[in-house]
Amino acid sequence: MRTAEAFAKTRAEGRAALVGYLPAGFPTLADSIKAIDIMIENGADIIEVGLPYSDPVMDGPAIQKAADRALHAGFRTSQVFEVVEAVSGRVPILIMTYWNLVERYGTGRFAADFAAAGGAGLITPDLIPDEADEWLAASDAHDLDRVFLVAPSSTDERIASTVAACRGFVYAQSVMGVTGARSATSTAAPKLVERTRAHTDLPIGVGLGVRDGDQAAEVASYGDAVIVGSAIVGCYLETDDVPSGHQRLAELTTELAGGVRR
Amino acid sequence: MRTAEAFAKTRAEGRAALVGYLPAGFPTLADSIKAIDIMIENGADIIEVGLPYSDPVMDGPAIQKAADRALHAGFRTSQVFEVVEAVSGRVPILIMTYWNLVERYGTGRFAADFAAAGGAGLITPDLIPDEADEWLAASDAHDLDRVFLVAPSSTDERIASTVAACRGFVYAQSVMGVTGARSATSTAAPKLVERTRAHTDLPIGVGLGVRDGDQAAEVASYGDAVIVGSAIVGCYLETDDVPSGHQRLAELTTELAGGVRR
Amino acid sequence: MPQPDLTGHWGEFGGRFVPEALIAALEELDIAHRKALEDPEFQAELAALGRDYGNLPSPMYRADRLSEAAGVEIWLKREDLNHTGAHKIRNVLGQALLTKRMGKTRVIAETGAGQHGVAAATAATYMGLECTVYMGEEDTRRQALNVARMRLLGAEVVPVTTGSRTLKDAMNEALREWVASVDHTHYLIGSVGGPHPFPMVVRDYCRGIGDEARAQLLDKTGRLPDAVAACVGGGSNAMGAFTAFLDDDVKLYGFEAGGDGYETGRHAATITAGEIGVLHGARTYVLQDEDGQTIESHSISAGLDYPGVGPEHAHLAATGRAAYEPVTDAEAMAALEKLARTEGIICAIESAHALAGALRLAEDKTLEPGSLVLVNLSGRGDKDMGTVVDYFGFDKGNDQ
Amino acid sequence: MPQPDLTGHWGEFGGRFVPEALIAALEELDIAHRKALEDPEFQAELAALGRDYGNLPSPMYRADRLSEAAGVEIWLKREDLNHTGAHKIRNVLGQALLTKRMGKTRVIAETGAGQHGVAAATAATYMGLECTVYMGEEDTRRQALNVARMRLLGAEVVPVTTGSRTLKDAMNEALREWVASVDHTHYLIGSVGGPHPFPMVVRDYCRGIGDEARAQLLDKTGRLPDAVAACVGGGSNAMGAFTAFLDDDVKLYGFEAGGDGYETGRHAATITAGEIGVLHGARTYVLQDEDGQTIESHSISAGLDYPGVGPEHAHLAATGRAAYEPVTDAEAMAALEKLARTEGIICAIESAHALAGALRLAEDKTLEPGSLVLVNLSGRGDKDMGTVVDYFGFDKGNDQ
Ligand SMILES: Cc1ncc(COP(=O)(O)O)c(C=O)c1O
Ligand SMILES: Cc1ncc(COP(=O)(O)O)c(C=O)c1O
Repeated sequence: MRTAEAFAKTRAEGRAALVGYLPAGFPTLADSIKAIDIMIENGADIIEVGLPYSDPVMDGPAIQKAADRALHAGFRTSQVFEVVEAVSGRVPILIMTYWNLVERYGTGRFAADFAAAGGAGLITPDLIPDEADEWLAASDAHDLDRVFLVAPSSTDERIASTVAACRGFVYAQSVMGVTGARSATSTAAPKLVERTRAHTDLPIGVGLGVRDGDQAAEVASYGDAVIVGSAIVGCYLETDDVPSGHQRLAELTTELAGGVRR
Repeated sequence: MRTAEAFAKTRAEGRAALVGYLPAGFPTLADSIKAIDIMIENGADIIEVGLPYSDPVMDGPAIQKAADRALHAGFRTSQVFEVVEAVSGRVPILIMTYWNLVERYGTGRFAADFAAAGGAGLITPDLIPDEADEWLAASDAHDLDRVFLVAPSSTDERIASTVAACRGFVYAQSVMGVTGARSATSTAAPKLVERTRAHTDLPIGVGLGVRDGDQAAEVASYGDAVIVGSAIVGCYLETDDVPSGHQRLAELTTELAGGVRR
Repeated sequence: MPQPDLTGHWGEFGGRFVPEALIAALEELDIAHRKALEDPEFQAELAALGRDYGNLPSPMYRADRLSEAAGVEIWLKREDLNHTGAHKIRNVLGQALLTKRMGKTRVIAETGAGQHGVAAATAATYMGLECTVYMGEEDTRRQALNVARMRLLGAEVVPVTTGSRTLKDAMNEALREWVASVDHTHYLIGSVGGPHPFPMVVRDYCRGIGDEARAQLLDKTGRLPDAVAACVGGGSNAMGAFTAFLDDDVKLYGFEAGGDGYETGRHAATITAGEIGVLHGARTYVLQDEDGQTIESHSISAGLDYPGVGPEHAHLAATGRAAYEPVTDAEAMAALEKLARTEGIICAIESAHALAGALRLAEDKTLEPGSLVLVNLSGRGDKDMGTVVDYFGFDKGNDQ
Repeated sequence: MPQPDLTGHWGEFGGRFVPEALIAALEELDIAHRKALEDPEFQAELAALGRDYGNLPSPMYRADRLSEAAGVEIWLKREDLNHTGAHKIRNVLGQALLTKRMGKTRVIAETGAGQHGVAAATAATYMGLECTVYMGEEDTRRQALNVARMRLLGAEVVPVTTGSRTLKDAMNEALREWVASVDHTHYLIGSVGGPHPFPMVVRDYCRGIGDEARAQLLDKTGRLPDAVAACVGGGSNAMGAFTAFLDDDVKLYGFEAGGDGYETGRHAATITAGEIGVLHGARTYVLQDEDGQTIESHSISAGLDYPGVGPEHAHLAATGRAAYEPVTDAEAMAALEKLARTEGIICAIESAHALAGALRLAEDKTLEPGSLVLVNLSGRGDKDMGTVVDYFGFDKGNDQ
């Protein structure tokens, strides 16, 4: 499914979309598929599949640990497509990835395999449009969405040029900090969203260390999508018992889905 | 007894004198007296009583160790006079001492107490006549012998001025090295003695790491006195059993006394 | 001065592969740096600082005994005599002064063995800046004395417990932390890596090595060297040594850490054995597996033990302007010993790689006999004596 | 240049209290040294060596932050930046060159913590001389890294197992060994102690410290300092700093190691607490008991941990030309930390005594506010980091 379809639906419902993030291969390959299914079943509108990387400079401790575990268990890039293929169809599946893994796989080949698996697009935390010529071409060739980031420190000029390169939605990194960093009531986030809207009609997703329904509701009041990662990963980090992790994830997703619907 | 008397006797006997060295307070205060008695009884013509010092730069390992032991047992400078007093009368008793101990005791006071105890004179390994004004005066005042050293490296000029300051005998440090250093057949020693004789009629004592009768006999062939230290100290270093040390010392002295009489 | 293009590329290398959140700070830094370069007052202040505090220029020394044995004329650029004991003082003084100019009050730094951390803490203290140093937890244990040094200098040392807990993870952590503090904090990076403009900034502050050496050699010998040799970890001392000679007919050699040997896979020979990729914000050569996951590097020299390399080096290698070769642990330690025994200089193990490489070039006649070789002695060996003791077994009894 | 009399006495101090066997060598040394002093070729060679190899002259550095806190103007003579990290390189280069001039092929040296041993081994290697270093067995254990340094430099290190197995015993052993090898061996003594002419020789090679400082201060400030401060172990760096100012209206301060405190008896404050005696060949102040047996000294600083002192210092003290005061371990360590935190310089613990003393003079207003104080920073602190870690507890967890 294309990202735009999901947003068309949530816009029609007059609410924000819930975006759930999980690294492929975590807690295991099979269970990452299972977990994504759980998120979809419990109200996630869009899925971000993380591609575990050895040097994730945008991620906080929770996601670092999850990626580390997947890599230690032998996770390979090609397996991300198995995950995508297994979960695609119902909601848009995007991959969140550090750039070296794509470049190494071959940007064109990656785009082709990803598209073939039913993927919707890439979120690229360490790739700015200025460096993205190859990806712009490959994503056009394979009709994939490309989600670049904007940040509170971005100039209006940069916001304009970044959103111009985006397709699907825009990722507003609304806290100056890594994933999982939390700021109870952010004034930066709504402001960034507002500044970004001045330059685009694309939906704007906001990641802000959201952990519960209330926070999801708050973010949903100004963002088009509420992106949740560390809290989801946390369901499996605090326990070795995967089924109970699945249980917690189902509950969390339900709560978050309620939040974006308030 | 005066040193000159001892040499008068040995010269009359046509032989060299045997000079035995032991640090006061080693192996114990009482036993150092006993050991000196043993040496005198077994043929030593002159006794050198060592005054243990913390930094004996002229001494090799054996004598260092002996002095160390005496100091660790609490040896005090004033006790050297007890030893001298206890053993004096039969043969000349000289003290071999590093200069700081004398200066610290008071050069005049040292000379007075030493003379009162019946001592004959001082051997001063780290005092050259150039630095000895106070000692020259004190030794004159108390009629004590003063034995300075000459060495293979001394110029004729220095030998001349050194022997001129000596009284009793001259100490020929015939090996360039510390006490106990041995050189099987020294050509330096006879040469130094010969060079020294050109400047003095005083007897010339030779220290050369002598350990047995043969070596004593060899040194006696050109020196007026055979000075033995490390070998004597060794009698007590190799055993904790002092009586057996005394026994060895008696045997060693007898052998050495035989050597100078060959 | 050879510059990257306006977006920080040397050919296909360099660039900015970082979160958008950092772009503004990188732009600010780029502009501030370019302006500072052209500001005579800033340059004068930096020069005075280098002279009075850093002990610059470092001496240029003809190593006669070493030369005689090698059959080439070896000149050593004595960066080991700089304040804090390595070329690194150049970089940190420049960046710290720039930090003040930008109105920031704090610096953060990554460090492996602690050399850059100590240098950064030194410059920060001197300039009255707060300083936090990120250091792999593993490294804080191995290099406890450098941790103590940084603390003594008033810096906060944060042990990094993620990933392999070594330099590359410390760098990740510094980048993460920078995102959160970028408004008042400068990331005082330790080598010519990272996103644009860092490779340029660090090079510009280190290039005094080569500029001084060029002038000193001309003054002392009336000629330029035939070759310049430097070790390459991130590549700051090598870029510092090379830059002045880029337009000359002078061969440039970068020696990478060959570890146990290139063929064993246990090494840090990034250009020799790595492949093009993106690491820590720049496209460059990277030691990586088939998937692009970073591979841990290995070297007896902590300062060279890094799986990436500055992008300008990647460019010089790709264009053939400079040659990069691995030098094994064993070769480096032999050169370190040789230098100690011939010239009475105990250099850093990093620097011994440069010397070992130069000696090899002389021995295999890559350099004609009589050639004049400039070897950058990037640092002193005090920090390495523990490794030296272990390596040579100097703790095993009293005999040599 | 103030000279001792012809037999090496400064007033009642100095002289030659050594076995006659050494007198010839001391005479030879005396003559060779005096001739070398007047030989422009020798002087030129030594100057070139100092410049190209030793990194001399050392910089003169105004410590602004420190000065501001202290209320006096503190200038640091940066001997910590010399090759091998201390003023000691001056002495060893001079004596090693003199050794060659005398046609000798080998040097021996005593060392405590190993600093002089490393310097001596360095100079010997450089000059192609054999080198044997005597070091108390206790010290070889405590300072294993310096033992490794000496061995790396090709020197033989002989652990001394007599007496207290520390510096004074190493010195005894060196003197003993010298008697046996004096024809081809020079005793490269480490400080301004020992029999004449050593105190003069070592002073003459170290006096560059003060000569340079005097010229540098005149150049930079147009005036002489009000006071000069140096630490005093044997006294070489202090004599080196003082000599140029002896005839000036400049106060001279020598700071001795006060250890746990003068009153505890655990210290190395030889001039303050010692009495006149003879040790290691010279009449001087000595820490000694009632009988004249040498007392073991105590200091956190290995380089100051010596129960004697150079005779010229004894003379300067007795005549009142210089003042000598003890500085405790605690005062020195506080000054070391202060210097690190204000100026980003980690100095040797020895040198921290000089700084602590100067700061005290400023604090108690012995020096008028605004006075110009020259502090000789005799060495760098790399060698002391183990002690620093223990002292400040930097190994106890991660917080400061
Ligand atoms: C003395 C020395 N040389 C070289 C290096 C390597 O760094 P670079 O390649 O950036 O010069 C280091 C790093 O710690 C170092 O300490
Ligand atoms: C740095 C430093 N300063 C001072 C000293 C003390 O020696 P002196 O009093 O001879 O200068 C030493 C001795 O090791 C030293 O290493």
